[in-house]
Amino acid sequence: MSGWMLIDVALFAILLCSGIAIAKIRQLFAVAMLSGIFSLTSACIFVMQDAVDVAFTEAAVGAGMTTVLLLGALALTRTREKLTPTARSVPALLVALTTGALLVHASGDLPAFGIEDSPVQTHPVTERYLVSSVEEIGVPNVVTSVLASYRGYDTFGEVVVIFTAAVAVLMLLGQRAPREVRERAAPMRDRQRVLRVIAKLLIPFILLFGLYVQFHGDYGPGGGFQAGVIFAAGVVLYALVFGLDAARAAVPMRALRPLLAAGVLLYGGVGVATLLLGGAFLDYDLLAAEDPVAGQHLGILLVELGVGITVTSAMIMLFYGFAGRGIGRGVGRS
Amino acid sequence: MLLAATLGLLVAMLLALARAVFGPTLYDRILAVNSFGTKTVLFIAVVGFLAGRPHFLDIALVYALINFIGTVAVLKLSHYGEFGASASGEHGDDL
Amino acid sequence: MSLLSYYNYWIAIVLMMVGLYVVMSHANLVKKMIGLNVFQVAVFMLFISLGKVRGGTAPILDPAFTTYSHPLPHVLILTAIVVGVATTALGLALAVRIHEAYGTTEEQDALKRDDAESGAR
Amino acid sequence: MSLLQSILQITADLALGAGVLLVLTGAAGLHRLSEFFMRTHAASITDSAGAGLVILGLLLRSEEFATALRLLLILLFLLFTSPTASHALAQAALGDGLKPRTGKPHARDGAQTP
Repeated sequence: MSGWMLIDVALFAILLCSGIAIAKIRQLFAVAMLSGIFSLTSACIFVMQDAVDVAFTEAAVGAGMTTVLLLGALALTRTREKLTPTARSVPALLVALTTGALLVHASGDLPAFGIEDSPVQTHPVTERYLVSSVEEIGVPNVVTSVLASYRGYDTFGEVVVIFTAAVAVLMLLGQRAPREVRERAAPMRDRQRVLRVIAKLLIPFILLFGLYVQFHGDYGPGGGFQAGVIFAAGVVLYALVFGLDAARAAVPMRALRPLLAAGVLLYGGVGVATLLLGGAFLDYDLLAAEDPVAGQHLGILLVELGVGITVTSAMIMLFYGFAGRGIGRGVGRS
Repeated sequence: MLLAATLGLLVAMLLALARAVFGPTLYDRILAVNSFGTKTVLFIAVVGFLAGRPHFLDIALVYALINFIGTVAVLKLSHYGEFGASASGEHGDDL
Repeated sequence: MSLLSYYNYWIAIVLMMVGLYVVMSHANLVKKMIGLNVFQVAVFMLFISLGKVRGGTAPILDPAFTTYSHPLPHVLILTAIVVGVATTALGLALAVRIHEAYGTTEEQDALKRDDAESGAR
Repeated sequence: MSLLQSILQITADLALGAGVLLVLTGAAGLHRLSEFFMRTHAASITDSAGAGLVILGLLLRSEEFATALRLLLILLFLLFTSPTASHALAQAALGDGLKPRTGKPHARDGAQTP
């Protein structure tokens, strides 16, 4: 057993423990927090398996946004679930065990973990991505070139899905937006000052970091998806510390709605532009005359910008949706 | 040395997880999750050096950031029961 | 040997089943979404481990390295994660609306209330 | 390998080892101590001294300026956020009626508050 494998095994043990704890614990607050731990651990495993971009996204999205949204939903619903009756749990357990056994049996047909001549690695597309992409696209981060160029069409679809989901959540939760504002006396002592000062100090740097991730995605882990979530996280922090109304004044809904669409339109617009230039949809080679690589760079930059804008506004809108629904009911504490 | 450090951090993560699972109060869990997050930041940093590609430290920075925001979110929610409350509320002064 | 070359997949399968169990057995809708998330992460892990090469490194090209893990699973999963949070948010929004309409997020209670209302009519 | 380099290497290893040891101490404290406010104390060992020493150890190993800069940023970020988080957490717990146990070890009034 090598050291790497020991690390892997330890991470898997943590992951399994937190997974089982998620299934067992009935206080949903605790479960939401454990799911944060679960996400962070799985992100560590992604780093161990060389998927740095995925780890980046999982940490920002899975551990960050999902936890915040879960907490937002818990604030609006019950925070303790009922005991699961045996009549339900035993059949479910049987089904899960059977399915698991079948899958374990089937996993024998998968290539052994990490071997070099698995179908994934010997497929001709591997060579294309890892070797030819240097001349064709000239971006060191292969994940970015595959995401934005080779499979740009696919990514466009994903961005549209995010757009649709944000619109749907807005339709479900955005109706009763102006909740009653409870009058509150000004605090006598400002004991939250530490949090407020630190947040004020950090938020500009968080936004700056988001921009860095957005534009450094060609050379390191990062890109539009991650940057969008980090940007949104900055706004979420602002809303948490200074109140939702302050955040809504700073980043108003009427700016987010057009932005949500603008990102998708920018992405699609690049595709239409390449069509008008006489190429295929999202064929960036034509964007710069005589220099396909420069065209690819420009195309990837614009497309990632579109992704970033849509993801940022979608995430902020999701947060506003859940936070704005709050009617001020008390939450049972564990 | 780096490998030993990584394994040490993993043991520490396991201990923090145990505290997060067993509680008993909500604040114990929040504390454990926050501490777990700090340990993953260190873990990612050390593993970057172990793999010989230390310029992936951006990921560790994201972890630290998300960890902080998550803690603030949980505190806000457990304290007010909603996200929307502004900071200067009736008991807004004791967070 | 077989244990060492397949354990990644098995862990992913066990986690998938934990997620499946939560989705099937628990009646609370928010808990169901969390279970779905667990399942989702397990699928991601299965995908990512298919792209890994032993001795490889992250697919960010650098003259110092020659072996890289396959970037395609990374791309697919990266987008899937963000789409996953969008769909999770949609599911949670539905749970919130169900809670507002029925006063409960437990599946059974909501169904019971539906039955009672249709019976009274 | 010059003398300076080996000194650097040894210092880096020492800092890393001491840091991980402190992180482990903090985690053990988090696990073993009997009450919330004591546990915050244990957790803060991880956040301050543990994280600081681990990052110092890595800093002495890093060869590029960009890596060192990122490590320093992480350290700075941790030094800003973890005390803030602990402070907010302890304030919230105190406001919620959790009392730090003081004086005699038998007085367990605050520890069991749900």
